[in-house]
Amino acid sequence: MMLSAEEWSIVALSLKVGGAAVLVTLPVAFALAWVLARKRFPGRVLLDGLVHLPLVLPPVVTGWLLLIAFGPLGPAGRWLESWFGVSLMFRWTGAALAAAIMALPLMVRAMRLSIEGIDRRLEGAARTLGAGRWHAFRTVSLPLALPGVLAALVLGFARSIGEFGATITFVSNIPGETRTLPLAIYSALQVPGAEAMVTRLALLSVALSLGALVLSEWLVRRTHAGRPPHGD
Amino acid sequence: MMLSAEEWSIVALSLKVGGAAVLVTLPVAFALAWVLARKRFPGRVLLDGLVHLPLVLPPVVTGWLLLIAFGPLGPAGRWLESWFGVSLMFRWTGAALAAAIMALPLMVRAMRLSIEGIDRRLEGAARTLGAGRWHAFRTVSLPLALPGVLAALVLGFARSIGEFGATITFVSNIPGETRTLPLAIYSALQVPGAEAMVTRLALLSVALSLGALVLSEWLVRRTHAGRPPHGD
Amino acid sequence: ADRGPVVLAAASLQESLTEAAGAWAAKGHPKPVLSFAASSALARQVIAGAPADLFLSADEEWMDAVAKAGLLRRGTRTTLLGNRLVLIAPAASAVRLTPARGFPLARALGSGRLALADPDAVPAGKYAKAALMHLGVWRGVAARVAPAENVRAAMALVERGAAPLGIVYATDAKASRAVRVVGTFPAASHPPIRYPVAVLKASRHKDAAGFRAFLLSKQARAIFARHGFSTP
Amino acid sequence: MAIDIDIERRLGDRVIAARFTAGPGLTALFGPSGVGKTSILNMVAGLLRPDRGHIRVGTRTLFGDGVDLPPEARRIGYVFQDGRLFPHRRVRANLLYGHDLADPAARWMGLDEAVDFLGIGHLLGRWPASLSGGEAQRVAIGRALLSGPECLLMDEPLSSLDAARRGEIMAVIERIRDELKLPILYVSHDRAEVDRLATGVVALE
Amino acid sequence: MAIDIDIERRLGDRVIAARFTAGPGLTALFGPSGVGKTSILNMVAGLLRPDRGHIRVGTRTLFGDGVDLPPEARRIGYVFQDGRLFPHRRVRANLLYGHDLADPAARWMGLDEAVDFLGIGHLLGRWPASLSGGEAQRVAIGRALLSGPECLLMDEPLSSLDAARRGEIMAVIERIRDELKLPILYVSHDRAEVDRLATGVVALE
Ligand SMILES: Nc1ncnc2c1ncn2[C@@H]1O[C@H](COP(=O)(O)OP(=O)(O)OP(=O)(O)O)[C@@H](O)[C@H]1O
Ligand SMILES: Nc1ncnc2c1ncn2[C@@H]1O[C@H](COP(=O)(O)OP(=O)(O)OP(=O)(O)O)[C@@H](O)[C@H]1O
Ligand code: MOO
Ligand SMILES: [Mg+2]
Ligand SMILES: [Mg+2]
Repeated sequence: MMLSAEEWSIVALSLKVGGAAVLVTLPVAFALAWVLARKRFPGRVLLDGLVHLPLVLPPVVTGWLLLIAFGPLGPAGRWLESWFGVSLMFRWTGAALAAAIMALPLMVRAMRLSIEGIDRRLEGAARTLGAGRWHAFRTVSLPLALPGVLAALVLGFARSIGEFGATITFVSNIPGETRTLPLAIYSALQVPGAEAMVTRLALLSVALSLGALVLSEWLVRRTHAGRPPHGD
Repeated sequence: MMLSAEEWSIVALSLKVGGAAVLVTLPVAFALAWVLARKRFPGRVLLDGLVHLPLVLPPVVTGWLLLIAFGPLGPAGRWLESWFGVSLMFRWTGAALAAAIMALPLMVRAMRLSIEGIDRRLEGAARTLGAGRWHAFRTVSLPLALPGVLAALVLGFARSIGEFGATITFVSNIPGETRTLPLAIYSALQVPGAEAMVTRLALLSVALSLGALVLSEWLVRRTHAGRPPHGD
Repeated sequence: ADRGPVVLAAASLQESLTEAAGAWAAKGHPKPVLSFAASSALARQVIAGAPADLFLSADEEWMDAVAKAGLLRRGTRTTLLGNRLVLIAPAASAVRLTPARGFPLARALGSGRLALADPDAVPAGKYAKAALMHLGVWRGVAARVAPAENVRAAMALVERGAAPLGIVYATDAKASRAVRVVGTFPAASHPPIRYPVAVLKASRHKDAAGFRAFLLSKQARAIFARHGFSTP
Repeated sequence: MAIDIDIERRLGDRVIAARFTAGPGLTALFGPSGVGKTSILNMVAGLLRPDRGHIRVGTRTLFGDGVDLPPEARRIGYVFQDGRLFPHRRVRANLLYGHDLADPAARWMGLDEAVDFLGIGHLLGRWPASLSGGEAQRVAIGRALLSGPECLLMDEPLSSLDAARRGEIMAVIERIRDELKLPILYVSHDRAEVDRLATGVVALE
Repeated sequence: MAIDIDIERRLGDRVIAARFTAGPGLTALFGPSGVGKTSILNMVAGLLRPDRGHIRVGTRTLFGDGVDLPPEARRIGYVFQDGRLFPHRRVRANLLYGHDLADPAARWMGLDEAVDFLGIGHLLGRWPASLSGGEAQRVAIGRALLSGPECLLMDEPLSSLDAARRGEIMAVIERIRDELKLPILYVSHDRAEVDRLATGVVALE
């Protein structure tokens, strides 16, 4: 399948948006997963609910809320503008923000499951060997949570690659800036008889995420090289 | 917040669609998660990719594919019609199918993470105590995978409650039949100045999923009653 | 209660058609079942064999697609409504501008963007592009449009101050308090905006033709006119 | 009833091989750490597949000659080197797991008796994660005995118990050995234990 | 250097209490299964917080009088009852975990020496999950010694080792006890072990 220059640029933009969304969200999502897995505090269920919001609300509503918050009249938008001179409106960074928000609940859940599965006695063992809290976290907890982190990366990237409603509502459908694969597909779907084009673009999406899957499987194999999952 | 009769019926429909979607998908998703976690076979990555598809494709495309397959003229649709006299078009069952497909990748991933975390030596221990494969599965593997199953239920239900694009594309926006909360929100969004209505409906979505979260936390606590996660 | 005919209607008709259907039901007829979505999605459902009675499209193109598939009842297709295009700005904006040949749209935009429904895909956007081309200003703003998912989303960008100007239907602008109509496009500057209606071949409902006739009646026209539509 | 074993299995770059016949009574497997004692028990239990050879208990072939019985059909009670209790079941449910699965006619010990000589009556309502090392070990012994096996595999079952408790449990093992005439494969590094219990010794190296 | 302990801690419906002073040398903690030996070691290591009391090693207060040092500041080497190796690190990386974190001046044993007397040279490249019971136990001992601790806690460290290996390791423990004069708290049910190694015995019940 030969790609036109325009298709190439759409794919490149989707990769940029999806990659940025996932990488920026990763530490935030991990921190949230950690807090939800390990800490007990009043308002915990509320925080949990907040994290799930982008999953529950129709994407268009999320986009609309982003517009209200990050638009030029919104509080977050004004703050970004006056402190950093940055605006997300109609920019690929805005598309990445939308994708990040939509991917967040999936990433948090995957990592939380892994964190809850960590045998905490191993962290204790690390401490008696002289590791401070942070070192034990880096060398024991984090590697043991790796399956969840990788699952989060795959889920988050796939979700980002497929994100449509929040993006178009928030930053519209600007070629070269916010027009990612799903937005291009949507445009094509609106035109009678453009089914061939839709199929082509959809196959591109599929190829991208298959690539991400294969990459993640390879990472799993590399990091666990030969390590049997459990004894025997 | 007092609900009108119409709002009640929308909430009831959303619960019915989401509940059916999640419950019907659960065994299928668990089987897929099991196969992906435990079996090595040619085509495994492909199956994995297929499961992720609904996450990657814009929901509208998924809805379109469902329409092609399950519409009255589609192969699956005809088969259902001629064998069971059932049609999904414009029916809540079709909305449940769309929600199920969209929830599938999230549910599979969550359960797969838990299944991969099971200490398989415990399954061996069960076998030496006289448990057949199936009994060991029911009494050891399944309960140990419970955190993943519960996470899958929450994620799947939340996703179902929020599903819009695939549903409206596949089974349209029929009041009382396929008009779930997100579709009602979409309709309200089409009316300028109906922000209050949109907010009300969005809050209803949030309440539903918070309810599901609280329920799942309660289930976790009940099933693990007092069991410390790991020694010490 | 008896179910009325199933009516698939462009989302922009939501308010007016709901009211008209209410008036019809008040005469003792079963209440029609109204399903609002994008014309493209509805047309695809019809083509896939959906069992509906009436189709109201937001443009001729999708009605043509359904006609080409041989799914319209002969002699029932007619133009139901017309609409106008208007230039809008946020309610607080002081901009003065009259859409006419060579009007200084680019200058009025400054560094901002022009919010439109997607000019390559969505009917309202296509009309807007045609009008701007006719007036000889398209080239100056083509790189500065913000293509939105639909008319309402385009209007939201203006309402939220993300775009200083936008082009939407007169009916939409009329209903929003957050925007101000800056000027109306000359009717001759774009192809006539027409909403065709037709009874579908698959229709089995005895009221289908009756409801269609009612929509063309004086009483219904008055309702549509009140919402800003023109009635040929 | 005798146990007849001739097996070989590759593990990483080591090959575990063993060939011996254990008469009725208790046969001690003796040998340095890492020689393959646990692996042999795993093969007898059906948890590790030999590359070749046979395993027979009495007149039954568990493995070899085209036979490879699944673990649940071998009627073997296995006390693992690491307790391997079910973390999601309380102590009582752990103890009864195999008991409830066994044919009532095949059971030869009841919950009360096991709880009594193991001294774990006060632990029945507890989760395994809260047990001390020796407590978990005793529950594991009880679980294996209660499944009514025809043959016992015990991998250092008394290693973390105090002398008094050890004596009581050894007395029960002696009874099982003599009255029920169950063949027992027993791994231990403790001379005294082996001297007291073993009717035969297999030295591995 | 002496260890001065007076602690109390509630666990479920049991209360673990202990009060003793252990001189320099090796102090054996003796007592039936479940009496609280592991819990005491956990409190000394900083993994379990006493409800009240104090823990002092030499002149340092680890716990009490408003002090509660985190485990990593206690400079204690702990051989756990269950090996507790890091499953995601190979044997070599497990051994070096504490070693690399320790102040070079504080180390008193090198990798080569530990590997040598523990007989685990052929295991360095292996994952913990593939080790036999005794192999894992030896790696756990090495890991604790290599972190250069000022005080050792050993919870049945030799339980699954054969007599020969046990003798070699005991010789090393004797050397640590006598040459380095490290205080050692040692849990064992083995009379012979205690008789040979202990300079003092604390009986718990
Ligand atoms: N996956 C593997 N790769 C390489 N070697 C392995 C693997 N699994 C087991 N081994 C080795 O096989 C040998 C036999 O292990 P086994 O557990 O049977 O020993 P054991 O006699 O029970 O020892 P112990 O008394 O220490 O428990 C050991 O040396 C172990 O390291
Ligand atoms: N969470 C808990 N709830 C109730 N009891 C507990 C809990 N945790 C520990 N215990 C009990 O505290 C006691 C002390 O346990 P500990 O592990 O210190 O014993 P131990 O002396 O090391 O025994 P062993 O020699 O068997 O290892 C045990 O009886 C144990 O069952
Ligand atoms: O009513 Mo439309 O199909 O959004 O222009
Ligand atoms: Mg062993
Ligand atoms: Mg203990």
